[in-house]
Amino acid sequence: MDRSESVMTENRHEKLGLTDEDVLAIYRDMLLTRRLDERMWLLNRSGKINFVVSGQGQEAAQIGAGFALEKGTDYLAPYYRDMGLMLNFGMSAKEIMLHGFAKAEDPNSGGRQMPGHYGYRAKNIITGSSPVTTQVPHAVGFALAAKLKKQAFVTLATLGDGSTNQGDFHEGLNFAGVHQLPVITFVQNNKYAISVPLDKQVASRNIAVRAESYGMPGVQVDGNDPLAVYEAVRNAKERAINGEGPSLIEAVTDRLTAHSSDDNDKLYRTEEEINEMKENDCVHTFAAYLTDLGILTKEKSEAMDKEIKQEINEATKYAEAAPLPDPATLMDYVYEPKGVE
Amino acid sequence: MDRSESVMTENRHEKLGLTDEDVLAIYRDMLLTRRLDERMWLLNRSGKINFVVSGQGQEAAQIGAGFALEKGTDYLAPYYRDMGLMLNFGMSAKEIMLHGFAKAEDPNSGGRQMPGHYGYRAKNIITGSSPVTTQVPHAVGFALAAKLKKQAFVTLATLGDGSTNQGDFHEGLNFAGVHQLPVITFVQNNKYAISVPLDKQVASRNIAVRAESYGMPGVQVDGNDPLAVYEAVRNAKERAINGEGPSLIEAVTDRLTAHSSDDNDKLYRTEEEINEMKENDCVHTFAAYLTDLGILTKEKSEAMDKEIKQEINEATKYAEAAPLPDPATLMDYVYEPKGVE
Amino acid sequence: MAETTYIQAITQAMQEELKKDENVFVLGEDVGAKGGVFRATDGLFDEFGTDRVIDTPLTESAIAGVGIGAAMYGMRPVAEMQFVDFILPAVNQIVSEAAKIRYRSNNDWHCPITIRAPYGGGVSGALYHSQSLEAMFSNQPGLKIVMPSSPYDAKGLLKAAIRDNDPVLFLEHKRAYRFLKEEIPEEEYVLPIGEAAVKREGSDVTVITYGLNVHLAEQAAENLAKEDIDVHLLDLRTVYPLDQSAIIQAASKTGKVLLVTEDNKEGSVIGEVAAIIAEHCLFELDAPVERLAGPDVPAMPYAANLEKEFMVDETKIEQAIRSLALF
Amino acid sequence: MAETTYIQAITQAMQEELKKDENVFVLGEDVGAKGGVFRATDGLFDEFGTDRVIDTPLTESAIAGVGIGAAMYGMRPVAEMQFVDFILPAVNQIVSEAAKIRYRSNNDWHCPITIRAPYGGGVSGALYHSQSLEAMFSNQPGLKIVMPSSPYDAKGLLKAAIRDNDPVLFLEHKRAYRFLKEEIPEEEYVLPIGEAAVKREGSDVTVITYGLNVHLAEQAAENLAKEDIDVHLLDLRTVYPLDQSAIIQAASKTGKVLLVTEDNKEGSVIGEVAAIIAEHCLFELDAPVERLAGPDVPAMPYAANLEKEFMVDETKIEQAIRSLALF
Ligand SMILES: Cc1ncc(C[n+]2csc(CCOP(=O)(O)OP(=O)(O)O)c2C)c(N)n1
Ligand SMILES: Cc1ncc(C[n+]2csc(CCOP(=O)(O)OP(=O)(O)O)c2C)c(N)n1
Ligand SMILES: [Mg+2]
Ligand SMILES: [Mg+2]
Repeated sequence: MDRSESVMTENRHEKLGLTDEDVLAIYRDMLLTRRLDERMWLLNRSGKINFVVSGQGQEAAQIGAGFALEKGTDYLAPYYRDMGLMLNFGMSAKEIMLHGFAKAEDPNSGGRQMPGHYGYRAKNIITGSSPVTTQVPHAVGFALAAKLKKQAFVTLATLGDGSTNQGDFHEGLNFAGVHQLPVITFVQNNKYAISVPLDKQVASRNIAVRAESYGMPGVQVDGNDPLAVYEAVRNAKERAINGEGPSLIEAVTDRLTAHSSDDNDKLYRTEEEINEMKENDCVHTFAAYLTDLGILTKEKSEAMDKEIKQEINEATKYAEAAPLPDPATLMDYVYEPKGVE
Repeated sequence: MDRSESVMTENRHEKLGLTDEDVLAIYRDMLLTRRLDERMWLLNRSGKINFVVSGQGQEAAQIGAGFALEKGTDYLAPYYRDMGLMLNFGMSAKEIMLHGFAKAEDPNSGGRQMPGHYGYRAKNIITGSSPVTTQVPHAVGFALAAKLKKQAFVTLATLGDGSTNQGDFHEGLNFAGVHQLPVITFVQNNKYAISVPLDKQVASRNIAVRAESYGMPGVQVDGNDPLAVYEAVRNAKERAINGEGPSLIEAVTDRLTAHSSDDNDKLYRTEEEINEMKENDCVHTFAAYLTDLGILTKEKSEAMDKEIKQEINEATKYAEAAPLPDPATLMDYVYEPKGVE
Repeated sequence: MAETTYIQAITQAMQEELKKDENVFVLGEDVGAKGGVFRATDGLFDEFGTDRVIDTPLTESAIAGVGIGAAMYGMRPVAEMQFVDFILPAVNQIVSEAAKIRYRSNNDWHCPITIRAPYGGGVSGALYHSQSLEAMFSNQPGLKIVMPSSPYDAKGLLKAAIRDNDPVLFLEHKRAYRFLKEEIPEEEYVLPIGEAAVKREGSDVTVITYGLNVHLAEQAAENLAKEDIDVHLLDLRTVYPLDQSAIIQAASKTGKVLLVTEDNKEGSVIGEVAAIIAEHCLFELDAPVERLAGPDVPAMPYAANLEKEFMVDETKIEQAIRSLALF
Repeated sequence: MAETTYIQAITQAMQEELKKDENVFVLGEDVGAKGGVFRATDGLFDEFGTDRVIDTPLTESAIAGVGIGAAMYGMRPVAEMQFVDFILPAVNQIVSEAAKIRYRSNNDWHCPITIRAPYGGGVSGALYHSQSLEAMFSNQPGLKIVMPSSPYDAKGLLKAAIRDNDPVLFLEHKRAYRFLKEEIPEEEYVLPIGEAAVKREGSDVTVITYGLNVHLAEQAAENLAKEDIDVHLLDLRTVYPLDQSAIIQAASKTGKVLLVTEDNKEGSVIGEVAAIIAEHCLFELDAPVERLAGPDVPAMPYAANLEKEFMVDETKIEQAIRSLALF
């Protein structure tokens, strides 16, 4: 059984120039993301954290994209489901927990923003807000700066399918297209905007075709396959760095959970639909790929689970015990502190 | 000479089901629009009116479009260059002059808005403002009302090429596409947004292709040919009335004047470019078409000139003599007058 | 008479107007099958169907702009902005268009749209789900801004907004949705937009506020009654344009005025209230006008203790009234 | 020292900062070859080229948003909104993003963008080319709003805005562009944001205003001097956040205060000024606070006589001061 399957499964990552270690690293990031997200739900249901907005089902898209970018060089303008990209860009599970618990040490906001509102200058992660799609023009602005300062980096902006209807998507991508800027717009199409399904949301036959409105290439990839996403983002980055301008990438994914811990998706989608998605769960399918190729052995897998569990336990323990922000800091940083420079 | 040319010129309007009277009517509207616009410039240069924003070069696009619509039934969400569409929709030269002179009798605004800011409920002309592209969602709203109230009318929104980059274009057309609404978005592409040329403005290879982002057909037509525009708008209207949804039409035109009476286009375009445009002046080329076919005779033409001149003279005379708004009305109509209904 | 929550009162108002007038329809994000993220449109989709209760794409400017177009045609759209924080992409449509349509057309056109949005904090909503944005729109003639403080007012004022022939911004405090309950009449009623309401007659200190803070001020007033501090309480109800005469009367009544808002202080609507008092009541005042408001930070932080620090509460109001009484 | 107009001072400020700091760049509609619709960027395109003086597509939200992104990276964008009336599509980027970036990131990120826009009427601009929109942004901590009243201030304050490490909204009165001239120093100077300026010491009546009205108030004060009415004039210069102590001092100085704005009255920034006075100067006041402002209509109409009726002018200011003096 095992053998016959591994015969059937062809090695696709070698063709992309990825080693077995690379794909194991991708898998580990995906798994850590999933487990950390699951822990957040537990903490929410047990009343320890107020809010969870989940990336479950989008780990392949996020880690595949992140793996194609250069840490410390490229910039990221994320959205609220991007916990996977955060981990991939070097934010630790502990730091994410500190953010979830709204503790003073949270590097994203010092406990000022809701979970999922990321930003970490030292890691090239641009601070984000709640209103969707505002990050798209910001990413274009980073790309404009790259051009003006002749710096060889790319900026990746992520957003959801519904968010591609906002004016800022249109204005931002048109600006990038006119000035041929090194920016990648990465849409994680999970086919819902809270309760609104894609057909009530997006009038185009898919999201990738919208690239033509901005004179840039647009590709649709299977967001459940980290290798397909890696390839698309790597190619877009090459084009950008070679001065060939911006790209739009649509990764078709699934939102395995409700929109957030405040949502009940039973109100607008069926059990069947949900179960169907779960059968293509990207974490399982990628694990199967690695297992079939004999790269992810039972031992490796158990070790990884153990390691990750410990990492998350320690992160949780630390964050839960960490101090809240000092109420006396409420007025800090409205403007630049006086006496600085 | 005359004869040989008329042999060369094929009759295109018959194929469209237009009579000779129809095309003469189209030409008359175009000519009246041109002459009225020219008079506005004279009045501006002689210090009698403050501001002119001109449609010279766009008459073919405007009258061709207007001729495909049903007066008293279809609605219009115009923009500031649409004097031709105003005349075609039944606003008189006199009323346009009253608007230009900002007199109390101005049906558009009672002298409250700048010239080119149209609106006339009795003529199905929706009130407009200065910020570009806000009229596009309004037209979609009229189309939504048509659907909800099961009324068989189409709404035409007009705007310029630069204005297609605004968020409201994207959001409005996507809404129309999702709900398959009877609305036509009619872009008058004169290749400039004030001083900014198309290539610095619009990243797509043309504007019609943007229709694909909204799941609707998009066509590009020669805006100097009123018959081509008529055909495109007529077809779009048929589709809309048959419940086949919205359309995007791009009419490629020329802006023969500066952006407005406050602009000096010598700062950003060459004499050559301007002269070249003038050689394809739609009023002249359509006159030639009609002359070649023997439809516009010397006599007819002279009579028309005379008639139009008189119409404009009377309009000017009346508007100049008409009273300004009463300053005591400054506070009127901020809200619904009390005691009404 | 039935116990009704603030949000149920809002749902009832929409349900009744949808039933009464076929030109009324509801549009917004997730207002359909889900019934809205706060469930304000709960049941309306089932009762009135997809044509009357429309799930829109994620586009606030289009929600406002398409609504404005439909309103000019003759419909009475009730548009929901999911949170008032997300009304900002629609500001151009609301301020340049809705507010100016009647005036710019010299009364030829008008725009009877109602725009509903939940505002306010104390719900762990952090910077972008807690804001009070009424001040941003309180300088735009042509608009009316209603902020009800009770289920009874919410129902009567929302019905008035939907029937109004001018654009109305209707702001609902999201913490009030399930927190405030009261018995309201079974029979239909409508309340006047533009009129403040005296919630409590008193002789020592006048408190002028709106929205959820009216409830907190009532609590504070009751506690202070035990100390023989007699509070006069005015609920603005409509924060733009303001009910000047009611403000002047209330301020003159006691000569000591406390103005309360949850918004950050500088530039909030209570500044305009203070200005009206400074213009009209100088010689009736026995103490400087006091303002109790949120701190001047961009918005409310998420951490529970920072949020608590930000929020105006019963105790803070009580203390402010007490010190004015002792002035 | 050379005679310099208000707009030339603005052009000079940008030219000097572009020259001094390679991170500074200008972006906006028609700012390139045309040099801006008012010619504020005249010559900059030729001197600094397409990379430093960028003609953008017709998209205010992207002008702000792309500028904000570049600013977060470390650039110092100077964005032009062609008229302040057209800033409205960019409100979400300015208020949700620029104003909140430092606070929400707990000082990890900041946003040194300057957004310039011409405001004000009296130029036959009608509803959409005449507005004063400062009040809409004057409730948003994280933003600073500068409105200079003279060529000297315009230059020194714009340079300060460009060097400021937080977002600054810089509003220029379009009628002042060529109407106001004065000699300004050849040598470089920068003026402090956040500080009001006493333009004239006086003992009878205090006038507090900003922008073009400072000039009109100066004229009025000179005429009134002939009647032995001695006017104290404070120029706010920065309208958000306000210079409270300067306001309190100026109001206390004479005890009779006239506040002037071109904006419509209710909800304008002088309402906040009145509130500060009502809180802090009650016992120094000898007369009710007076406000002279535009009428509460959506915006200025086009017809010359209606526009005149709308506008605050020298005579109206003079009359208001006189009646306060006689109070
Ligand atoms: C401007 C704005 N409007 C509304 C919201 C409320 N909201 C938060 S997430 C969301 C749906 C986003 O859908 P999509 O873009 O597909 O991303 P997804 O959540 O599906 O990943 C909405 C409507 C918001 N955050 N911003
Ligand atoms: C939102 C907004 N921004 C800026 C302006 C100033 N403005 C008036 S017309 C114009 C150019 C419009 O170009 P286009 O859409 O191509 O129409 P055209 O004038 O060429 O017919 C600009 C920038 C405006 N009216 N509205
Ligand atoms: Mg989605
Ligand atoms: Mg154009």
